[in-house]
Amino acid sequence: MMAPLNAPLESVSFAIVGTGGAGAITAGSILQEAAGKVGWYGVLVRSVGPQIRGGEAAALVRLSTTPAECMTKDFDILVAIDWKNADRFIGDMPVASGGLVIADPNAGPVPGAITDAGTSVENCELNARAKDIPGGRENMIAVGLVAGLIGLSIESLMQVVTAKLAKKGEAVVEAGRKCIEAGMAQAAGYGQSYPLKPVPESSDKRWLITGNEAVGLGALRGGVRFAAAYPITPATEVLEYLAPALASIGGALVQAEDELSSINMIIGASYGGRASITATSGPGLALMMESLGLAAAAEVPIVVVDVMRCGPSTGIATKSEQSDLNIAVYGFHGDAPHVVVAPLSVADCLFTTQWAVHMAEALQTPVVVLSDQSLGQARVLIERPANVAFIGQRKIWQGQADQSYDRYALTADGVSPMAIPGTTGGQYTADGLTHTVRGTPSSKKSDQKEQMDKRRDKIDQFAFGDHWGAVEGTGNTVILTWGSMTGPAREAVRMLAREGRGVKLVSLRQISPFPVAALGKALAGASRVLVVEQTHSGQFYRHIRAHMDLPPDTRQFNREGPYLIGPDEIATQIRDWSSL
Amino acid sequence: MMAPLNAPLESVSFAIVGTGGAGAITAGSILQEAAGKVGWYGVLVRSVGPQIRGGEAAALVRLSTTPAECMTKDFDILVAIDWKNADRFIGDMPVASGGLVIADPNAGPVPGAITDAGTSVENCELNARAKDIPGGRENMIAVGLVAGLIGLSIESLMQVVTAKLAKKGEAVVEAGRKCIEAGMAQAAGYGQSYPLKPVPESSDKRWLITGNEAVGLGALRGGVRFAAAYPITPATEVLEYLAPALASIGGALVQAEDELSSINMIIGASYGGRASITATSGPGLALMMESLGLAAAAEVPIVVVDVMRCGPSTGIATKSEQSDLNIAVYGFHGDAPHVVVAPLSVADCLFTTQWAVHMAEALQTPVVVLSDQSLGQARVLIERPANVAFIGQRKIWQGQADQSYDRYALTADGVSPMAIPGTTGGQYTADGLTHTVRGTPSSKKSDQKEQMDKRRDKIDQFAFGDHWGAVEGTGNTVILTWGSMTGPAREAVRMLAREGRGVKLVSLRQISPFPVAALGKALAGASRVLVVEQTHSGQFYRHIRAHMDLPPDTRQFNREGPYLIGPDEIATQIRDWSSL
Amino acid sequence: MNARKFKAGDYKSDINPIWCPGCGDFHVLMSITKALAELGRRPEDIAVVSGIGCSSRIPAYTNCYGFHGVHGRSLALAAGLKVSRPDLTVMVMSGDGDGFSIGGNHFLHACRRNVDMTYVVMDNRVYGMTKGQPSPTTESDWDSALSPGGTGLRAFHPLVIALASGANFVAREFSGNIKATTKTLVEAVNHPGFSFVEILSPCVTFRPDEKEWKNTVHTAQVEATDDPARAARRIMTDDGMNTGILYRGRRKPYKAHVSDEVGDIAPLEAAFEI
Amino acid sequence: MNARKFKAGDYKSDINPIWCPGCGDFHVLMSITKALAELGRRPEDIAVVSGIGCSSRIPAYTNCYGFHGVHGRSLALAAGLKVSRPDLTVMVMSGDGDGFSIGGNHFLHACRRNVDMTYVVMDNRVYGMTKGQPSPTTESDWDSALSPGGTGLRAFHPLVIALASGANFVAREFSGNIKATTKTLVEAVNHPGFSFVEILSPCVTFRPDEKEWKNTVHTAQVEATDDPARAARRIMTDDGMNTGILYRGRRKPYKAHVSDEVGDIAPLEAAFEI
Ligand SMILES: Cc1ncc(C[n+]2csc(CCOP(=O)(O)OP(=O)(O)O)c2C)c(N)n1
Ligand SMILES: Cc1ncc(C[n+]2csc(CCOP(=O)(O)OP(=O)(O)O)c2C)c(N)n1
Ligand code: SF4
Ligand code: SF4
Ligand SMILES: [Mg+2]
Ligand SMILES: [Mg+2]
Repeated sequence: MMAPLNAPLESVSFAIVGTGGAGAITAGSILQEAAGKVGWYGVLVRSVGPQIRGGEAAALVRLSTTPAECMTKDFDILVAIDWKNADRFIGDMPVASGGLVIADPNAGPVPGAITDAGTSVENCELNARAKDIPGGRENMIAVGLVAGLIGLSIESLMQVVTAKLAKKGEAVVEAGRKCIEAGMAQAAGYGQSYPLKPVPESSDKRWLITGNEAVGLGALRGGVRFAAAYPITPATEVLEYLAPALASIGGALVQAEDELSSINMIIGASYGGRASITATSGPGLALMMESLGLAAAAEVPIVVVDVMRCGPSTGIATKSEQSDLNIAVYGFHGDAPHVVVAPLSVADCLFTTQWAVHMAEALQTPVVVLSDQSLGQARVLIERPANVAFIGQRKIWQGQADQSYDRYALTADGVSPMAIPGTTGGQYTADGLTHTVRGTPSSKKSDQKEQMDKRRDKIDQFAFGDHWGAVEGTGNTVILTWGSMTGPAREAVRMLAREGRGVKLVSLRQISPFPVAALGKALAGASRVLVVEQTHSGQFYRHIRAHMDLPPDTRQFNREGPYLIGPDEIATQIRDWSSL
Repeated sequence: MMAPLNAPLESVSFAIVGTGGAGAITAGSILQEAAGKVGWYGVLVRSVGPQIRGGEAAALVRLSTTPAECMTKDFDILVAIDWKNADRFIGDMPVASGGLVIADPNAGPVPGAITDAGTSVENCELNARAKDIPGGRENMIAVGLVAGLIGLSIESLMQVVTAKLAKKGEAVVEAGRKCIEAGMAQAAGYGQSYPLKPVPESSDKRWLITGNEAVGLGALRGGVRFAAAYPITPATEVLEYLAPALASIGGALVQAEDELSSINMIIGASYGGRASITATSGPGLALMMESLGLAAAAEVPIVVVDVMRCGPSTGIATKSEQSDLNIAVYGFHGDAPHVVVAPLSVADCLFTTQWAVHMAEALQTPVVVLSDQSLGQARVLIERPANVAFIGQRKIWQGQADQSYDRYALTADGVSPMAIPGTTGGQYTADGLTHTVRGTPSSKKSDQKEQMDKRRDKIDQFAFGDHWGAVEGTGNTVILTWGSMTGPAREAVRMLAREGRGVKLVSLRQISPFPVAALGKALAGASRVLVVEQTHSGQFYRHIRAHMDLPPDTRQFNREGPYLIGPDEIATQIRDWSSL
Repeated sequence: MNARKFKAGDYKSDINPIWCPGCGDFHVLMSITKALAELGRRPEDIAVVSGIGCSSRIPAYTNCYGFHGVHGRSLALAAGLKVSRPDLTVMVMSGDGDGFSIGGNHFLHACRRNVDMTYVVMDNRVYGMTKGQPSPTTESDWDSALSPGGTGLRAFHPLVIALASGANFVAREFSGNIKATTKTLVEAVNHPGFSFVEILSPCVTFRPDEKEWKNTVHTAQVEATDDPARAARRIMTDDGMNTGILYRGRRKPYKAHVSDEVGDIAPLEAAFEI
Repeated sequence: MNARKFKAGDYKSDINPIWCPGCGDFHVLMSITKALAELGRRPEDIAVVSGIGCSSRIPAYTNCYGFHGVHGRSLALAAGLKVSRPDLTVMVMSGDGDGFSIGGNHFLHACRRNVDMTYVVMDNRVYGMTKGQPSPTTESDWDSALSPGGTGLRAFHPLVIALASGANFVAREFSGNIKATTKTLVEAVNHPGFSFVEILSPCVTFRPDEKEWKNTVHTAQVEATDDPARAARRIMTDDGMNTGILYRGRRKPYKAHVSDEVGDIAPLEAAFEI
């Protein structure tokens, strides 16, 4: 993995660490945005301690010449503004053999945990250098250090810094420039550098977006006009994005008193004809389950985004897991057919959410989107996501005076035309009780059967197309995964390919209804399947088993959070297996 | 199935129908209780319309010479006090070919739906007969009619009637006797009778108990001292039973404002050292899921009884289904190991609940008991349930002054000694966040892993013994079912045995953790498996598949409510299969 | 749009209520349909939202759009509906269990949020649907299977809580007084913001004692005030049987609402460009 | 049992709070431990129950038994604990989001139920833990990402709701006034039934303006009353910065409780015999 010194790289990773308030994350953000200006791709992940403020904070950044959304196992460069509380998260950011640690010699010794391997250590008196410059700040020195090492131009950086600091006055901008230059100068003197390969200029501007923002924008593209909100980490940013965004297009977000309220608010708004959404995390989703069942039974389209975090219970709010698969698919009382989908990357949060809105509206059913903290709070440099034709469209009942209206009429595709309040002759009562085609409560055997069949069939018959998942590569050995684990699995497949091991990646976006036929086709001829997921109990594995047989030679690789399963770990599983 | 006239029967079924208020259910109850006095067994099920009061009502009773807890497919005798609204539920109670319908000729014509098959119809002017007797009531005439037809003595009936009506005065009791005698006299004149075989006298008194009461008593036997309640059909009777019962033994039931409160109340009480329980149905269980996860993560023993009804959403509150299997097993966010069990019969509600309390306490984990309406609201005649040794016993931390206390210490069996408030030196904070052995919130990888492993292992390693389920009969063809469907399946096996078809019954009481080894053993050698369950989607079938392979020749027989799957339907499945 | 002339019958559906003969809710249904006729909005422009309970069955008995949701959440559902469809008249119908027990939090916050809708609670001081358990408004000594000898709890005071939380219109009526109830409902709907009307509606089956209510209710002797503190004091000291409009507030209704014009999302997309 | 003599330090654990430097909650923790020392009960006979939020982290910072439950449900959990363990002193600690937003219904019903325990809400008029969204007590014009320009909603009035729902002791304090807060907490715990103490506790990070509170709070100039209507009127008209004990009620605490003696279930079994 170690690149020869000074040879241009395809990908570089660095971490900037410091006490909360030291500006490590700002530094990382500036570097990422500037990288986007010169056409690079990349991802930024924040790592913060449990303290609300003043705890440790780190920006973990990977930049690359081709789209990349997941971190590498270790870092080429680590800049420590200080080492306070560093022990708490230093395990998070191993420095690669051949990597470089830069620290302020006055901020105490470099922790032993880091200096082990073949890493070099360089000194930089960040604090003193910053003090040399009127208005100077350590984190801007760090920006310069990294920029120097990876070959990022001062112009690109100054574009970003100027935009960010302009309103603080020219002096502040100038101080920034001086700090960056000082850092660059210092970096030039080190024995190592990690230059990232330049990419050809392009007229397309990069987008800089987080997964949570992408969910929000996907919702808007899909036609969402109403949202209800109850804050919860790590989903709050979806709601905070949507609040002003919806207002700007003539929609609204309402802050609810709790999740019981927010889910019912969106059911009400959707009943009124507006495509509606909410976002939450595990504990909030649990509170929504009863009313999600109402939406299923009363056939009200809604989308609920669950940005998953470590469970069970309150768990670890700021870290990722995929362990809400079970509740999203099976957490309803009674049989309540619905749809569950999961974005395959940060950028895919947009597509998947838009698709979810489309399906909710088309099927008049609740759709759960399983994003997670690793997608939601990561910020990526991507190309503008393509427009897709999915715009939530309901089968609407157009009042006909001579015709009586059956809200839950049995139709060929199971979807019944829905009357929107205000439509003459369409009056009906939506009901969570077992009901007749008209909506009247019933305890008749035939009504229960017909309506349950209908609700199942409309979903089973839906044309999910090839959005059910992604298939990449070829080989008899298959890595089978879903949602956010697609990124690391894809990297693993690339790593293995470089070693001459052809491995196929099959990754599911459609979690429920389970895409039995499509997956069966994708797995045809597979002799070995490794099922990869970030859960403790293997929820995804059991979910697959419940619906289809896997080849006898199937293995599970699953692990709880808080550490993300990395590409190297997945690759190791395959290597170990192959060498048997 | 048709018994020769007048030959003593092993089992007889009858229905008494009438408008709510006509006393059909009282009549059925009197007959059942009197049957218990002469040593018969039997079950009574009430069927009522959607109206709160004044709607149609019917008592469906089956009496037999050996224990029987489930209805037969059709009825030998149907007595109609009147026919109001009868069309709404007449499909519920087909009269057997060879059966007898008795109706008041002045109450209108016998509905066509009934008189089809080889049924006879007899007239009885119930209303006029009752009017002949001062203080007479039609439903008591009906008691006499049935008693005469099945051979139940006036003495046994009068014991019951006297106890019931004594406080209303002797005249009322006498009127009752006269009505019964009039009914008996009338019945003597019919061309048919359905005498139930007498059983030898025994000194053991029968118990008359519903499933919901049996749950309550099982809880008390298991050591429960605290309950919290929010009413919901069909679970309310569990709570209404427990309220005075707990008070009488120095415990308490608190009525909560909602299910979010009731679940947390029992978590609090259990944290305080008292074995605690609540009962609810699907919608309430959905609301409890978040806090059930808390109990799992914070390792607080609690028992939640879910008396299942037809779903999804509000569904049909008064009818049965087994469709909360999914939410009970998989409805948690994050990975939250816990236990799910299901009683196999009305009487078994007692054992299973007691066992549940025992396991909750021993494992410091939530246990969900999946009863359902068909068990909870049925009333049976049984022998006194045997005492079992299960009395909730926690591993308690006995304060030791020189020792610091780790609430979540890692132990060999995964169960950590629990300090009860008041114990010196045992102070700790129970937490739903990922925590250290001490209970302190942590986001460390090792803490998340250790505590999750521990919570899984303590349950996986538990000695469930042979309470995991029941195996009856032999054969390569297996009916595999769970919970309340055991009764109908058992009847089906008996029917098939009479036809010379040997079928084995395997029935699961332990739903989660899934008893892979035990079930594997029970299924060894099975070539055909019919999986039977009262759900629309086949939740039980998928749950099995998720955990183990079934023989290739496996079929599903599942159906939603409101009609219970009957023994005959199950038998038909097997017959059809065999004749292929 | 309001050219049609309406009668109460235009707001009634042909579905037979499951209610017990004599249940107070029949009267409430009559008052509701009469009030709607008087308001003169087309049935299709009205939405009636409810939870679960005998009382909550009411939407399907009207000829309006209806939503019979889950237990206790009607106010939240209705808020979402009204905010996104400000053109509709939204009525929320609930019971004392649905509204004040499981639904208590939404009650507090609906009063505070002050969305322009009308909340009618059919208070029979019992859980009727589940066959007779004490509700928050039940007298502390009312004996029942679940609370033998009574709960011992102080009865919940809906009107005071409504005032303290910011409801903009507060009234109490008795189901048997159809004329007065109709009038109050009309005013409640017309009053901007969140209007709350408690209707004492006897449960003849589980609270036969409530048949007496027709003799004990009496009309409030004073005019409605616009001072919440004064209204609260008055209500806290009355006998709970005082009917009429007790408070008319002047708070501005909740402002956000969704319009039919869809804005352009291009500027939102551009914001992600660097 | 109370022979030991206690200092505040006996009630403090060695766990480092995650709170921001300067957070008002540090002061609340000090007042709590001082009050407990003054009450003189052994730490092991006290249980501190909370939900989720910065404020709700407090149990583990004490040396008492603690329960850090889920968001909004602390009062219910504590009621179960106290009813079944009447020998314990039960304190419930919450935040304005935890207690008044998601937990609002339990607040209403805890006041009504009047179980003998003490409820302390650390009110900073913001959701601190989730980084700065408006809570029910937030001023209507407070700008935030989730509610740009403010919610436009009337702030929730916890003390009035407590009174209207039946709390038996109602007080307001400021976290910075450690002596007064300690004294009030001692009285709250000693008062029978459900005691409610709102402590204004600044969130220096998301509400830096609240650092000013130390200058704006002032001690109530009148004695606590036992008339809820009077107390309500007074509180509704004060400026929200008035501290001290405002109401001392005389309602009898909730009665049911579990005893250590286990009764015989034989009679219960016999009841099923026919
Ligand atoms: C989540 C949930 N819990 C409990 C129930 C059971 N339930 C149905 S109606 C009801 C109480 C109804 O009381 P109220 O609102 O006063 O209506 P009423 O029947 O008296 O008109 C309850 C507890 C339910 N349907 N859902
Ligand atoms: C069911 C659920 N919803 C949302 C959250 C997220 N959450 C955690 S703390 C909090 C608000 C805390 O506010 P407050 O009670 O005022 O405490 P503070 O942090 O201000 O002290 C929220 C919304 C959660 N943990 N659980
Ligand atoms: S039970 Fe009571 S509230 Fe329900 S319909 Fe009958 S009388 Fe009305
Ligand atoms: S965010 Fe606010 S409430 Fe939370 S610890 Fe910091 S200052 Fe205190
Ligand atoms: Mg009621
Ligand atoms: Mg707060």
